[in-house]
Amino acid sequence: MTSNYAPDAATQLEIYRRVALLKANDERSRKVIKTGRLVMPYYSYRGQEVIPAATMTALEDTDYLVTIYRGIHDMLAKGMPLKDLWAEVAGRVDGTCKGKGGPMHLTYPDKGIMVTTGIVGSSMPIACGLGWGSQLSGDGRVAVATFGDGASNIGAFHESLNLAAVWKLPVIFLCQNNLYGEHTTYEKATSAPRIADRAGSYAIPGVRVDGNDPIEMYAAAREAVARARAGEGPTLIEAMTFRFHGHVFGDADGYMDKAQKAAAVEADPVPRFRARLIAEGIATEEELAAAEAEIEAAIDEAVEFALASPFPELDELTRDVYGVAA
Amino acid sequence: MTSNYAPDAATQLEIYRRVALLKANDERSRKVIKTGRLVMPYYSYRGQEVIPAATMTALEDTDYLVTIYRGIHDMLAKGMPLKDLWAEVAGRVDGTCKGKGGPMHLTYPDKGIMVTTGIVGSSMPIACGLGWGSQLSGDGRVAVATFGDGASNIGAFHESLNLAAVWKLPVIFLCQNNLYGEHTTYEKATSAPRIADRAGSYAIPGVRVDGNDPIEMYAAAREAVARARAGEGPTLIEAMTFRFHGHVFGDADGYMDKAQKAAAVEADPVPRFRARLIAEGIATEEELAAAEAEIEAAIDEAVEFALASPFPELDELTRDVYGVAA
Amino acid sequence: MTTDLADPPAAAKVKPVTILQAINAAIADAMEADDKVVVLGEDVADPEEGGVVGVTKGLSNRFGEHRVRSTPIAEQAIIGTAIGASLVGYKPVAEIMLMNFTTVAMDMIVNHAAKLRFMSGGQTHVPIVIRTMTGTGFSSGGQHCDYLEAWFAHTAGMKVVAPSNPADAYGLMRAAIDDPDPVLYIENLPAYWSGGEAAQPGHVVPLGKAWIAREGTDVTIVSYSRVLNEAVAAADAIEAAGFSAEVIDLRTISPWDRETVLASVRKTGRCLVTHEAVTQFGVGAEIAAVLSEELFGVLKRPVARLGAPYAPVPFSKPLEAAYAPDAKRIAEAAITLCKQDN
Amino acid sequence: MTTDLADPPAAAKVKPVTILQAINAAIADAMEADDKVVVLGEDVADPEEGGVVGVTKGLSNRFGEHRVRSTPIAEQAIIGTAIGASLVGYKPVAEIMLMNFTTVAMDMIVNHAAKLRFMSGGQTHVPIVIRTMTGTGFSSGGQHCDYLEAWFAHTAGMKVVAPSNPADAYGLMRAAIDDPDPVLYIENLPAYWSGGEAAQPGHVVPLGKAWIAREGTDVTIVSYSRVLNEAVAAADAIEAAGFSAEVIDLRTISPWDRETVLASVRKTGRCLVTHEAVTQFGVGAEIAAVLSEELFGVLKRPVARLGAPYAPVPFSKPLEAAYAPDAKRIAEAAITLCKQDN
Ligand SMILES: Cc1ncc(C[n+]2csc(CCOP(=O)(O)OP(=O)(O)O)c2C)c(N)n1
Ligand SMILES: Cc1ncc(C[n+]2csc(CCOP(=O)(O)OP(=O)(O)O)c2C)c(N)n1
Ligand SMILES: [Mg+2]
Ligand SMILES: [Mg+2]
Repeated sequence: MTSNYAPDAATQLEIYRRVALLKANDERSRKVIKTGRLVMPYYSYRGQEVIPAATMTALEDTDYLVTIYRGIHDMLAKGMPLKDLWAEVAGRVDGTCKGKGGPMHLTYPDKGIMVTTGIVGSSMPIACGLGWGSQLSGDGRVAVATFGDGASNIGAFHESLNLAAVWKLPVIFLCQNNLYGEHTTYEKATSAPRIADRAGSYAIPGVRVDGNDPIEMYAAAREAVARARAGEGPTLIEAMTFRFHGHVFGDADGYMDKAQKAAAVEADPVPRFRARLIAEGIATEEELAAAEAEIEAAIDEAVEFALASPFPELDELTRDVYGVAA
Repeated sequence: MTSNYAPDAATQLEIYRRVALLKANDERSRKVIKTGRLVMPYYSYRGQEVIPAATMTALEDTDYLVTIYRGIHDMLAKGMPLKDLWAEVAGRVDGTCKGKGGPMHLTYPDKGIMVTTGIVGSSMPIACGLGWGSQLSGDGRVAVATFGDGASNIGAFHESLNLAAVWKLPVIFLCQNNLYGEHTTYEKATSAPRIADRAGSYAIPGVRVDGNDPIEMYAAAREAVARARAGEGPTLIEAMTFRFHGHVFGDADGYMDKAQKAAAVEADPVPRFRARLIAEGIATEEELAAAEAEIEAAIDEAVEFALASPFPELDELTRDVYGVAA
Repeated sequence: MTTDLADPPAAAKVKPVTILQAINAAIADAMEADDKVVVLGEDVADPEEGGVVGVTKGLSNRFGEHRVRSTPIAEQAIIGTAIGASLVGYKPVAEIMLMNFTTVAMDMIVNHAAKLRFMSGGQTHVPIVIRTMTGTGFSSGGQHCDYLEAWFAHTAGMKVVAPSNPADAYGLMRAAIDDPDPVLYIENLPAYWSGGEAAQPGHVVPLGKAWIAREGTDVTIVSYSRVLNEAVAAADAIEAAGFSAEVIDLRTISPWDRETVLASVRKTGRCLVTHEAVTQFGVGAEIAAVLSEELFGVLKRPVARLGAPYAPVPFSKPLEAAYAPDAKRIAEAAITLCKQDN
Repeated sequence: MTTDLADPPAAAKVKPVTILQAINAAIADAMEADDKVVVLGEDVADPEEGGVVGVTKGLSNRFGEHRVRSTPIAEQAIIGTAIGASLVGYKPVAEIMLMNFTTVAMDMIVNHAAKLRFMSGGQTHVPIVIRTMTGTGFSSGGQHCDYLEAWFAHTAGMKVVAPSNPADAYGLMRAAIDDPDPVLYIENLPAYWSGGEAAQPGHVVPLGKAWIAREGTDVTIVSYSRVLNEAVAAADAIEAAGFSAEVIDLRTISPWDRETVLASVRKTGRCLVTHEAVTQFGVGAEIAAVLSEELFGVLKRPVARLGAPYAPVPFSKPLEAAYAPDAKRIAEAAITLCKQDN
């Protein structure tokens, strides 16, 4: 599809850098939680890295993101600094939200990361408002709302896509279809063969792509961004992927189809992408290994920084509930 | 379409009898309100009579209806007795709800009229439950949820159609598309050229029919009923129509397109239907006039009955809030 | 802008208008003063007649449909859209037509608008106004008249206001739009056409400040919204019975003006809280709890509460008329309170 | 069925179980006894592991997936479906996974489930149970831990229960399923694995009946849900400080057992109400308002309230730990109350 938006070599490398960061960060998170050094509800995104890595590479820093509990990959790809992230999920004052938001409510406006929600579907109405803001000011910014396949069955999805379509808002609705909503399979919850087809209900473009393919994913994102910036309105992208782990850390995932899961893990998009970059001569093994080592070091540093940061004082309990009236 | 469900002469006459009842009742309602003998928020359905008259003729008494504030036509077509209706909208003890529900909350379980809601979209989730009840008990009953075009943009629509589709519930989603939601036009609120097409989001049949054509409307309803009873799941019907008056009694309808309205009134489906019945020899002018006179007499009687009925005692204020625990 | 702190609305009056006109003027003046103020909701623009009862009439003709925008019937999207725009510098005034319809937008209001400042550690905030109308009196039955302010007052991060007269309607709207946090602004439908003197343009009634609608010495009546006017009317009957009622208009329900109320009840020793919401678990409970604690030993009689019965709003006229407190029942309750022994 | 009125749960105990197991057993026994009892909600069936924490585990294997049905993520549809089925003779037990998600189903709960009996003039009624879990303690942050029971208690037509131990969890669930009206059944997530003796099969705890979890003479502590157990634990520290606390478990929040609470406070003269919800406009306000009125002149000290601060739930561990009342803070508040002059 849409090969006029195919990423060039440099862009592919940039996408890979983000993919590698996301994967390493997920692995480290699970490790640190397992050792008990961190306590938090953790929604692993392992297997879904390519989607935000490619999509956010197609955006500017000034574009907006509204993401969900399973959204650390989205935020890292959008530019959330590792230290701010880790200190936040450790509940420390140096966290981006001073430790008060936690892993489900990270915010980092400097990179357009405006809201992270724990409520299924609720990323979408807010993204409409960010898009409306762009439309009002004419600043060309695009808002991306990410959400899961399960979220495509809740009312907020419908209201948001319709409103964004009628108002021609610069919003990208990015569905990360990992085939499960908590313990329920896609088929058991969703009466549409393809979520992308639901775009038809709003007369907007809807495209299903292989979210694990960086080229296809990037092209779809670029096209949606172009449409949005041109004032042509929203796009629904359904990015097919798979969640390698249970819904939440600690979930034994007994409800997942073993063969399906094994096949998905076997087809892990990250090493596949890596191997292709080398095979195609876009990068050498050494270059990638060096980039990965840098990432590990940055994560090391962030984890240590986070765990050394103090917890907030108790007066934070009632601070930031209200501002002061103008 | 689907001519195997075309209504025979007797059925057409029955549909006309209901159409005439609905029209006469709307005209009387507006007259009685205008004289000040009744005070109530009244949502005229003049122009939309054929939809419920044909649909309810395709149902059994035991089938269920969930309707909305603009739903007196639906209820009368489903069999709500005139006296129970009029006494209710007059707020009297002999009303079907003892005067406590009023015109937006009429209920008459004997004819399957289970809920009338004043909240846009909320007829649909409840109809799913009635359908689930039928499915659980295997009694073959079908549940019809009626709603407007504006309601097709609210979350409850989406959640209900998806759930009904996944569960294959015997529910008919009957959208009465009168081209306005309060003061807002269809186009300004709804980003789908046809609401019927939204059925595609749920992989269920969606059909747009001329809701003012009794033959087409009846056939579509019969087909949906057959599907539902056969366990094949829900159908979305978009019945095109027009609202001859403003949203609510007293609304000056300045926001309505004058030419569009004049054309719709000119094409009034009721005299058109009547003339055709005579032209095709299905009924004589005298027969129809006699039926209409009977209807007027029945309405006379109901109005007098209602206005002679006492208001409820004040102890009704706190009665029916709870039952007694089993 | 002028700011009259605890002054009665009279201080700001210039000419008679209705509450509806006052709200319209306040939004218009705010839009004129700040082009970040935008309006959205069902039917709010002029092609749709500026709202079902015309509260926003003329605004889109004057400021453009990009700033005054009619929406689909989709309350979650309406509030979500307001929230999003507010995060990037706009000051949306969103309409949820009737208060009962807030029920379909509670997630956006409670989990998001009210919490984003806190959850982001103060990085973001949500300066939106949610206008909504309600109230018995128009025979609308069970799903169109509820007063649900207690829910929002129980929600940290929200503010809740409910004007009783045109000048306050103006001044509270200006304050609500200026406020950096989400404010629920409650309008009483049957009272839209109540007249009163208008506020001077720019008049601001600070949030959290009550005013003493009538001074008195024997009993304090605390109320807000339409019922406040019933309480004022009741004061005459109370006076006729030989007692002097002080009537306080809370104006802001959350945060409520404890200082003004405490000072009054400290003086009178008796208090009746009255509102249109059901009594149980209503706003009156919080006020009674606080007064009972703060004025323990000072109160001559326990704080009395007069709200609606614990029931949905009935349709039938005589039942509806008996549902919400009126001047007669307020006077009776206050006189009973005054007659009881110390 | 056995029905122990004001008896403590101990009367019904036979063997130790967790609250989670007790709820599961109660639903299973009700389904066994009446084939009109059905279950729906996200992940509730066994292919989905019987709920995210397994509360409904085994039910679909035993009773079939037609009676125990996993739903899409669509809370309005879940409650609407429960309502519809209840209108035609079924007794649905619907799960709204977390209490904060009731915000997306408020219309169905408040405008429909709670009102249909009244608005239909008694022709229909809605015998559904809405199970929902909540509570701080698992580092879930601002959108997953709220206690919103005051909203539902403020809603005429709803009943609200919140068990604190396995036997009550069983008995209240049986009563809730038997009840002809909608009941919100609140489960505390971190307390699911708290042990206690099990109820005898068929044990019913009537709605509206509190029990005295511990007898005492100097101060009455009223609570429910998880915090009740903190109050019981606090009683030891209070005793160590030389005071005797009577601890009442409301069990049912609406309608609450005024008789039992009034009798206790009449005896002790002091009362502390404590719950995990924020204090302002919370359930404690209603109880304080009623006690202050009914026991005017009898109370030795004003009713004290101890809830969460007026703020969203914070993520950071030390903040979260300081958010909801615990045994230590309850003991301090009760001791302060006891030490104050009469
Ligand atoms: C309104 C609401 N209902 C239920 C939940 C509980 N819940 C959290 S995640 C989840 C599954 C969502 O699935 P999907 O949208 O596919 O996203 P994924 O987790 O797979 O990324 C559910 C049901 C919630 N957070 N919000
Ligand atoms: C949730 C909700 N939002 C808004 C309203 C106010 N309202 C009542 S009727 C209506 C228009 C509905 O239009 P449509 O669905 O087309 O039905 P029609 O009235 O044309 O039959 C609106 C917005 C409501 N009752 N409920
Ligand atoms: Mg998923
Ligand atoms: Mg319409």
